[in-house]
Amino acid sequence: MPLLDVHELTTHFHTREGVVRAVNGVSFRVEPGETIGIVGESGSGKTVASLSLLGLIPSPPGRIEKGTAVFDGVDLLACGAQTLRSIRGRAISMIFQDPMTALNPFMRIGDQLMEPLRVHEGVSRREARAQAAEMLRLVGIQDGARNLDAWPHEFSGGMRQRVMIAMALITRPHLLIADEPTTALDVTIQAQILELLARLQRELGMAVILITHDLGVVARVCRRLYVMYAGQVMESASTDELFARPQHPYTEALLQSLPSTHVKGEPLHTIPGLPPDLIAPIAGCPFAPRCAKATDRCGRGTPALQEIAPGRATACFRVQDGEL
Amino acid sequence: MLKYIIRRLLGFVPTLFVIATVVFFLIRLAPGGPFDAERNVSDEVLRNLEAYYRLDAPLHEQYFRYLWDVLHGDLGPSFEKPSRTVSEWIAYRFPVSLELGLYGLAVALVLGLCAGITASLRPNTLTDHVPMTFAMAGICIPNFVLGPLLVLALSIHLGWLPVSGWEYPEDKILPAITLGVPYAAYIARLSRGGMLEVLSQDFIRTARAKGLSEARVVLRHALRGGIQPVVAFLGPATAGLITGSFVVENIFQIPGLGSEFVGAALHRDYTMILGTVLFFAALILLFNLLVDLAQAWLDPRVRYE
Amino acid sequence: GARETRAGKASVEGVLLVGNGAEPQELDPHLVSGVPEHRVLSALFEGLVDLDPATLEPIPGTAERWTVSPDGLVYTFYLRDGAQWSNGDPVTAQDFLYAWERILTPTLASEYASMLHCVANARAFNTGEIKDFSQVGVKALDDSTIEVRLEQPTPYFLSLHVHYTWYPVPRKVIEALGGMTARNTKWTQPEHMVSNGAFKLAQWEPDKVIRVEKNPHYWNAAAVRLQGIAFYPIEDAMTEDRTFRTGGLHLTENVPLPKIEMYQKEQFPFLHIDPYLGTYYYRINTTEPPFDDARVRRAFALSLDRDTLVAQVVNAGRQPAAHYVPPDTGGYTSNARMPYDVEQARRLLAEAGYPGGQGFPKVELLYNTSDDHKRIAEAVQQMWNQALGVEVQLLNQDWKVYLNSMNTLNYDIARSGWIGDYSDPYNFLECFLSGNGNNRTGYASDQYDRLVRKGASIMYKTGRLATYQQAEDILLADAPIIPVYFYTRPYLLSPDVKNWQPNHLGYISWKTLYVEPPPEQAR
Amino acid sequence: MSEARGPESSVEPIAVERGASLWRDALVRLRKNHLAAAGLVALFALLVVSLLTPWIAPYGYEDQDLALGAVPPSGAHWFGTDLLGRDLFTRVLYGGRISLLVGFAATGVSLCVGVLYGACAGYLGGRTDALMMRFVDILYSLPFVIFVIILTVYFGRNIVLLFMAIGAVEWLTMARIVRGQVMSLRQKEFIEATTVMGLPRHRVLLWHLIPNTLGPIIVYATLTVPRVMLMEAFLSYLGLGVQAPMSSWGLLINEGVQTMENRPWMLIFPSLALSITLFSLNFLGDGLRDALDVRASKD
Amino acid sequence: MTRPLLELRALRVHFPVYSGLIRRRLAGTVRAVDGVSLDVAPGETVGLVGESGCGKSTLARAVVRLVPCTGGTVSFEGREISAMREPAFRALRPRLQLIFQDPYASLNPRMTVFDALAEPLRVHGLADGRDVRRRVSDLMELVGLAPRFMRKYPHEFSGGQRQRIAIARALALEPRLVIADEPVSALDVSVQAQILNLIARLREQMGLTLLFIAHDLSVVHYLSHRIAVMYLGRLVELGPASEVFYRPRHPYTRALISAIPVPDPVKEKTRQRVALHDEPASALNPPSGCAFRPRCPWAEPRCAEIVPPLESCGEGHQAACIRLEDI
Ligand SMILES: Nc1ncnc2c1ncn2[C@@H]1O[C@H](COP(=O)(O)OP(=O)(O)OP(=O)(O)O)[C@@H](O)[C@H]1O
Ligand SMILES: Nc1ncnc2c1ncn2[C@@H]1O[C@H](COP(=O)(O)OP(=O)(O)OP(=O)(O)O)[C@@H](O)[C@H]1O
Ligand SMILES: [Mg+2]
Ligand SMILES: [Mg+2]
Repeated sequence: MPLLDVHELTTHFHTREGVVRAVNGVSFRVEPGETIGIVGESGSGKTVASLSLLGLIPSPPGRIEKGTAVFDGVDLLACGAQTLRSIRGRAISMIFQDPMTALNPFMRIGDQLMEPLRVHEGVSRREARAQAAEMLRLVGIQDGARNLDAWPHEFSGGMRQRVMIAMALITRPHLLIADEPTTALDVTIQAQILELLARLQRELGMAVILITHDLGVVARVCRRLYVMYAGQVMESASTDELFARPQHPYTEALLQSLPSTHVKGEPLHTIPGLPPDLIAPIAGCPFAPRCAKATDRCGRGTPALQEIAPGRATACFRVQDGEL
Repeated sequence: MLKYIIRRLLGFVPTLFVIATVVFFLIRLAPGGPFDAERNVSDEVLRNLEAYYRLDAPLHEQYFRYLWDVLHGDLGPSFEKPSRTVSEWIAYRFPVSLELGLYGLAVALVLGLCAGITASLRPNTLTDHVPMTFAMAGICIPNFVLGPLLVLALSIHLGWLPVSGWEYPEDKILPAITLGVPYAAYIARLSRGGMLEVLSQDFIRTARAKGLSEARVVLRHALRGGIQPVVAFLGPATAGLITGSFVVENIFQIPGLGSEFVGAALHRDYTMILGTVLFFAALILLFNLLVDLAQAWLDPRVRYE
Repeated sequence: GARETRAGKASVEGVLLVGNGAEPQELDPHLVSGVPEHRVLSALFEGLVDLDPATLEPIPGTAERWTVSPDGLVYTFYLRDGAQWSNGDPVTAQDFLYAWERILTPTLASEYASMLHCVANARAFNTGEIKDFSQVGVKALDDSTIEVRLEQPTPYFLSLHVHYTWYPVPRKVIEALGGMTARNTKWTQPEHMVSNGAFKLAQWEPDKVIRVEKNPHYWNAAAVRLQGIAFYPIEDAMTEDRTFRTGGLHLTENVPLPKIEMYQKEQFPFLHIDPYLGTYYYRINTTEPPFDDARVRRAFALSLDRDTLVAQVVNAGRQPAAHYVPPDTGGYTSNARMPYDVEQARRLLAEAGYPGGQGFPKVELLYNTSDDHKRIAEAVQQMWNQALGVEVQLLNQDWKVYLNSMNTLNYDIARSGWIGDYSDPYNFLECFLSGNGNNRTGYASDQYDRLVRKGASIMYKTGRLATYQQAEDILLADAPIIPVYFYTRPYLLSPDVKNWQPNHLGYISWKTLYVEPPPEQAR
Repeated sequence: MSEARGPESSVEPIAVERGASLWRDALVRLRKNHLAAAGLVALFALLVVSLLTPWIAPYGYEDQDLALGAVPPSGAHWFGTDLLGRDLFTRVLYGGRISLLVGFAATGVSLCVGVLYGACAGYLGGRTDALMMRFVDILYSLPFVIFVIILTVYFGRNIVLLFMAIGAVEWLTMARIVRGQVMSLRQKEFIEATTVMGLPRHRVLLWHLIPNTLGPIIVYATLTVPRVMLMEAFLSYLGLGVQAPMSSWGLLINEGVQTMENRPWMLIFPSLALSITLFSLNFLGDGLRDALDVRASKD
Repeated sequence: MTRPLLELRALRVHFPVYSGLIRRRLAGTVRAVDGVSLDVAPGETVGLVGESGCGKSTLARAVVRLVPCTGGTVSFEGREISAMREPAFRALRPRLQLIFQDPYASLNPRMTVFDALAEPLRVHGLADGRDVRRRVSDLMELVGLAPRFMRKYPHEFSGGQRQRIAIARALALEPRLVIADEPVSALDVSVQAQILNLIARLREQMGLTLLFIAHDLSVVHYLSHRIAVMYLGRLVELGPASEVFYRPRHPYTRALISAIPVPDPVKEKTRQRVALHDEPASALNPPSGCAFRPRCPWAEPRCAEIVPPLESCGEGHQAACIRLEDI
C-alpha cells in the first residue's frame, strides 16, 4: 500500500483576472521509504500541489477543486482541520522553497526549531534544545548553542535553508515534502544534506517527495520521477529510464537544456516560446505551442497520463500512439 | 544596549530643558494671572503676592531661578493650592493616577487585544464584525458619555457599584472601565490591522505546516509582528493613561493628576503647570524609550547601536 | 428592605456626608476666598459671634457677650471662660488679635483681608501705609476682652464674624510651622491643625474627602450632636447628584439645572431650593461707544424678557431680577424696577441714533465657559436681536481670560454675578463705586458714590436703607449692569438630616444639625 | 501546430496607466466590498447633506422657541428640540458641517504631517531620527490647554486655527506609529533593492515604505476622525472652535449627556450621527486596508 | 591590460554579534568577508562559488554598499566607491546592479511587476510615456515572462517567475556590472538555460560585466571566464574557469568539483568523491591557520599555524594552500 496516494489533485486560484489553474488533475504515489522526484517548468504547479496536500494554500483565493490524497488511510484533502494539524509537522513535514521569508523573523532560530518537538512530543526545553543543536550540526551548522540564539536575519541564505531542513526533520516524519531544499546550498553541503536524508530514510523508513530543478540531485537520490508542466504531470518513470530514454518531448527538451551537456561558449539549448497562461482554458496539450513535434491533433484534445510501459506513463498523444 | 539606554536617559536632560524653557515663557503669554479672581484683588495685595512668589522680578531672572530650583529638585510652591508644594501635589496624586491608569491599561490591553486578534483571524466574517462593532462603539461613545451611562446602568439602576469616590476597591471598577474602553477600542483596531498584515506572511504558513494549533500560530508567531502598531501607540497612550484623565477623574471624583493638568492651566498656576508638564514630559520620554526598546525586542532587525 | 448605603451607615454613626463642590484651595482661613472653604472652616472654627441659622441674628459665639458704644463705633467682646482650642489650650484675646494682624499683614497678601477694612486703620495697615499694628483699632483689654474700634458705623458688623476672615487662628502652631506671614506651611494638615470650633480636622485627602470629627474641647461640645462630617469635594454636579441618589451623601452642594426641572416635575422630596443672596447680571462696558450712552444701555436692559428667560431657560425657582440688590437684603428691598418694555427700549435706541438697530455696531456678549451661561446668553442674544434689531455675537472665554477681559474692559457686554458676603445692601452697592476693583464697567457716578458712602455711614436702619434706595435708583437708570435673575440655592437633602434651617446666606450651622437614621434602620 | 493559443496572441492590450497600480487595483477591489461601498456611499451622502444643509434644514440653527422648550421627536421636529426649543434635526445638520469639516481637515493635516514625518524619521534613522523624535516628545509634552488658550487670544477664533491646533497634536502618535513600521520595513530586502536601483529617497519613502505601512495608517486615521470631532467640543469649552449658537456634534453630545435621563433624544441623535460617520469611515477604512493588502485579497 | 571595472582590495566585512538583551555583550565577530582582493575586468564574467555562509552574499552587498565595509576598498570604474558619499554614489548606482539571492523578499509586495520594472526606467530617465510599457514588456519577454503578467503582484508568481522579475529589474537599468547572487538556482533547467543564454547575449551586446555567484558549478563553468572560490570569508582559489573546473588545486575546490551531482543516474552512482570531514566551519570561531583545515583530508599540523596566502600556481591561477605542491 502506498504511503501517499494522490489522485486527480486540482487546485485553482480565483483571482480577479480569472481562474488560475495552477494544478490540474495531478496524480502520483509515494511508497514508504521511497524518494520520488517532481521536476518541471517553473510555475508548473509543483509548489502549489505540495501545499495543497497539507492544506496550506492561501485561501482565498486558492481552492482545491477536486481530488483525493490518501495518506496512511486518511484523505488529507477531506479530513478536518484538527486531523490535518496532528499530521502536519509530525507525520508529514515540509521544507519550503523560500527560506528567507519562510522563517519567522521575530523568533530565534532555536525556538523555531524546537517548536515541533515541544508541541508534538512534549519534549522538555533542555532536551529539545539539545536535539535542535544536534539537528543543526547534522545539516552542517556548527556552533549550535550560539546559532540557536541567532535571529534568522543573521543567517545566510544557505544557512536559513538548512534551518528549514532541520526544522522539517526534527520530528522524524514519515513523509518529507522538500520543495527545492538545496537550491541555496553549495554542493558539498548539498551532498551532506542528501546524505542525511538518505540516512534518515534508511533508519526511519521516511519517504521523500523531492521537488527540484537540479536534475543532478534527482539523478542521485530519486527512484521515480514525475515531470510536470502547466499543472499537469507530463511523464512519470523511474529515474534511470527517464534519463536514459526521455519519451515526452518536454522531458527531452528539459534534459537538453542542461549546461553540463554543452560545450562552453555555445548557446544552451532552450525551449522556444513562453509558458502557457494558466488562466486561459487549456484546450489541447499544454506543451503543444512550444513543442517541436506537435501536430494538429495536439491542439485538440488534452492527452491524459497513460501507462505506456510498466512503471512508465506519459501524457503525449504521439508517444501513446507510438509515433515517437 | 545598556549604553544606548544610558545615552537616551542622558538625552532626557536637554529635552526636558527645552520643554521647561518653552513652557516657562509660553504660559506667561496666556492672559490672566494666577491671582486674578472673581472678587477683585486689590493692587496692593497683588503686589505683595507677586513679591511673595518672586513674580515681580524680571522674567529672565525668574526663569533662571526656576531652573536653579528645579535642578535642586524643587518644583516650587503651588499658587493655587498653597497647602502643598508642587512636588508634594504630584507625589500625592500620581499614585492614584498610576493605579487607575494601570487598571485602565489592563482593561484596554485585555479587551483590545482579544477583540483585535479574534477579529483578525477570520476577516470579514461574523467573528470579525462583532468585536469590531464593539470597538467602534467604544470609539463613538466618548468617555464623558460612557462614564455616566455606565453609572446609570450599573450603579443607579442595578445598584452594583458605587457612583464616585476613590476609597474602596469597588470604587475603582467603573473608572477603570471608562478609562480603558476607548483605548481598548484603539488597540483592537490597531491590532486587527497589524495582525492581518502579519497573518498573510509566508512564515505563518511555515508555522501552520509544523502542525501548530491556531492559537499557537497566532500567539507565538503572528502576535509579535502584529502588535507593532499597538506598541508604538502604547508609548504615549500609557503616559497619558497613568497621568490621569481629566474627564474620568471629574466624573468619578478621583484625586488624580489629570485634573491637575487642566486645572493648573486654567488657574494659571505657573509652577504647577511647569511641574506637571515636566513630570509628564519625563514620563513621555520614558515610555517612548520603553517603546523603542520594546520595538527592538519585538523586531530583532530593528537594532539600536 | 433598602440596601444599606454609605449615607445610611453614616446616619447610624452620626456622621454627616456632605457634597462640597470644589476642593478647598486651603484650610487656612486667611488664604482662601471661596464658598467650599467656608463650609469646612465654619465647622472647624468659631468667631466671636455666631448667627442664628434661622433668623441670621447674632448670637454669642466664642464671645459670651459684647457691648456696643452708642455711636456704633466701639465694640467690646468678652470671651467665654470655657473657650478652648482643640488641643485644650484656652482661646484668648491674643489669638484673635494675632489672627487679625496676620490677615492684615501686607506680606501675607491675603486676598480677602478687605473684609476687615471696616476696622479703624485696618485698610491703612493692610496697604502698608502704616506699619504699626497697634494703630489698628483692635486691642486686647485683657486675656478675655477685646475692643474693636470701627472706621464708621457698620450695622452688619456682628454678622461678619461668621466669616472665616474673622476667625482666630492657632498662634502657637503657626509660629512653630513657618511664622505669621509664610503662605506655604503645613499648619493646616490634620496632624498639625488646631481649631476652636465644634469640630476638629481628622483627615484631609485633597479631592477625596475632608473629615472633621467632634471636638471634645469645644465649649458647647455637649450640645453638638454630630459625631463628624465628611466633606466630599465633588465638583461635577452630575456626579454629585448621582452620588446622592445612590446614597453616598446626605447633602449636596448643588443640583444640575436639567435635573432640577426633572425633580420638580417628579416632586422629588429631597430637592430643596432656597433663596440665595446673589444676583446674576450682565455688565456693560460703559467706556466705549455705543454703550457710553446710558440710553443705549437702558434700551438693552429694558428689552430683556426676564420672566420668559427665567421660566423657560433657568427656572430652578429663580426670581427674575428687575433690580440689583436681592430682595430682603438686611431688610432692604429695592423700590426701583427695571421693567420689560420693548417699546421704550426701541424708543431709547432710536433716540440714541439707532432707530430699529440701524447702524448699530456688532455687539459681543462675553461669558465664561459654562453650559448654563451659554444657554442664557443664547436666549438673550435672540431677545436683543428681535427686540432691538441689533446683532449680538456670543463669545466664551476660559475663566482667567474672561477675568482679564473684564479687568481690562476689553468687552462689550459680559455676564457676571455677585454673591453677598453678608446681608447688607452695601455689600452689593459698593461694587459700582467708581474705581472699585469689582466695578469692571468703567461706570463712575459722583452722585451714586456719594449716596452709597453716605448710606454706609448712617447708623439708623431706615435712613440708611432710604439712601440706598436712591443709590439703586441711579444705578438702574444709568444701567451699567443689566440684572437678570436672583440666585437660588438648589440642593438635595436627605431626610435623615434633622434640625435643618435654611437661610439666604447659605450659612449652615453644623453644630445644631444632627442625623438620624429612619426608624426602621435604627437598631 | 495550433496558432490559437500561441503566447503572442494572448497578450491582449492592457491599459496601463502611469504607476500606482496598487491604487487602481485597490479601487477595483474596494468596489466589490459591499460594506466598504456602503461606507463610501454613506460618507458621500453625509458630505452632500452637509453641503446642502442651508437649503434642506427645516429651521434655522439659531431659531428658538422658548415657550416650546425641549420636546421629544415629533412630526414637526424629527429629532425633537433642545432646551431653548431649537430644532435638533437642524442643529445636527449644521453641527455635522462643522464636525465633518474639522474631523476630516484635521485628520488630513495629521495624516500628511504625521505620515511623512514618521516615515522620514524611521527611514533616515540614526541621529536624525533621534532628533526628530525628541521634537515629537517635546510637542507631546506641551500643555495643550495653554497652547490653545494662547492661540485663541492672539489669533482670534477661526476654523483654520482649529485645524492647526488639533492637527498639531494629532500627528504625533501617527508619526510614532509610522516610524515604528518603517523602521522594521527599512531592513527588508525590497527596500535595500531600492537603494541598489539608486532610487531617490523621496521615492522610496513615498512609493515603497508608505504603501507598505498603509494598514496601520488607515486604521489610525479613521480613528482620528471621531477623536478630533470630540476634541473640538473640548476646544470650544476653552473658547476655540465654534461659537454658540452654532454647534457641532461634539457640543451637542456634550449637552445631551447632561439631560440624558429625561431627554434622551438630545443625546441619541447627535451620537447617532457621529456613530454613523465613524462606522462608515471604518468600513471604508477596513475595505481600503483589505483592498491594499494584495496578498490577502479576496475576489 | 585595461583597468579593471571592479577592484576589491583586502575587503573585510565583520558583523559584531551580541548576546543578552539589556546588557548586550559583544559575543564575538562574524568575519563574513575577511580580506578579499579581486579584480573584474570590463566584459569579464567572474564566477564566485563557495560554501554556503562563506560570505558571498555579504561580499556582494558590500560592493553595492548595503553593508558598510569594515576594511579594505572597493573601486568601480577606477573610483573608490567605498569611500564615496551616498549622493555622489547614487549617480553610479544604475551602472552597478545586484540581483538578490531571494527574489521574493527583494520585491515590493505591493507593486505589480509593471510598476517594479517601470520604476527604475522612469526614475533614471531610460524611458517615458508609452515607451515604458513597451520597454517593460520587452524586458519581460527577455526573461521569459509573458507580458500579460504585468499586472500581477509578486506573491502570485512561482519561485522561478519571481526570480525572472528580479533579473529583469536589474537589467532594466542597462548596468555595466551586474552582481548576480544565485540568479538561476530557483529556475528549472529550461528557464535556466534561457536566462544563461540571455546573460551571455547581454554580455556580448551590452558589454556586461558579471560577478556571478552560484552553487551550480557547471553553470558557473559554463558562463564564467574566471572562477573564484571562497571559503569562510577568504578566497582560496582563483583562476580561469576551465583551469579551476578541470584542474582544481585547492582541496576545497577539489571537494566541491567532485561533489557536483551529475544529471545521469548511472554515472552518479559510481562516482568517486573527495571525502570531507564532517566538520563545517563557523564564521564566528574560525579555526586557526587555514580555515579549511578541520575538514581537509590533506591537512597536516603545519596548516594550523599559518594562514595560507593566495599563491600563483599556473597561468593566472592562484590558490591558497601550503601543500599545493604535495597534492
Ligand atoms: N496566490 C496565488 N494567486 C494566483 N496565482 C498563483 C498563486 N500562487 C501561485 N500561483 C500560480 O500558480 C502557478 C504554479 O505555481 P507554483 O508555485 O506551484 O509553481 P512551481 O512549480 O513551484 O514553480 P517554481 O519551480 O518556479 O517554484 C504559477 O503560475 C503561479 O503564478
Ligand atoms: N546581519 C548579520 N549579522 C550577523 N551575521 C551575519 C549577518 N549577515 C550575515 N551574517 C553572517 O555572515 C556570514 C556570511 O553570510 P553570507 O550571507 O554572505 O553567506 P553566503 O556566502 O551568501 O551564503 P549562502 O550561499 O548560503 O547564501 C554567515 O555566517 C552569516 O551568519
Ligand atoms: Mg515552487
Ligand atoms: Mg548568499
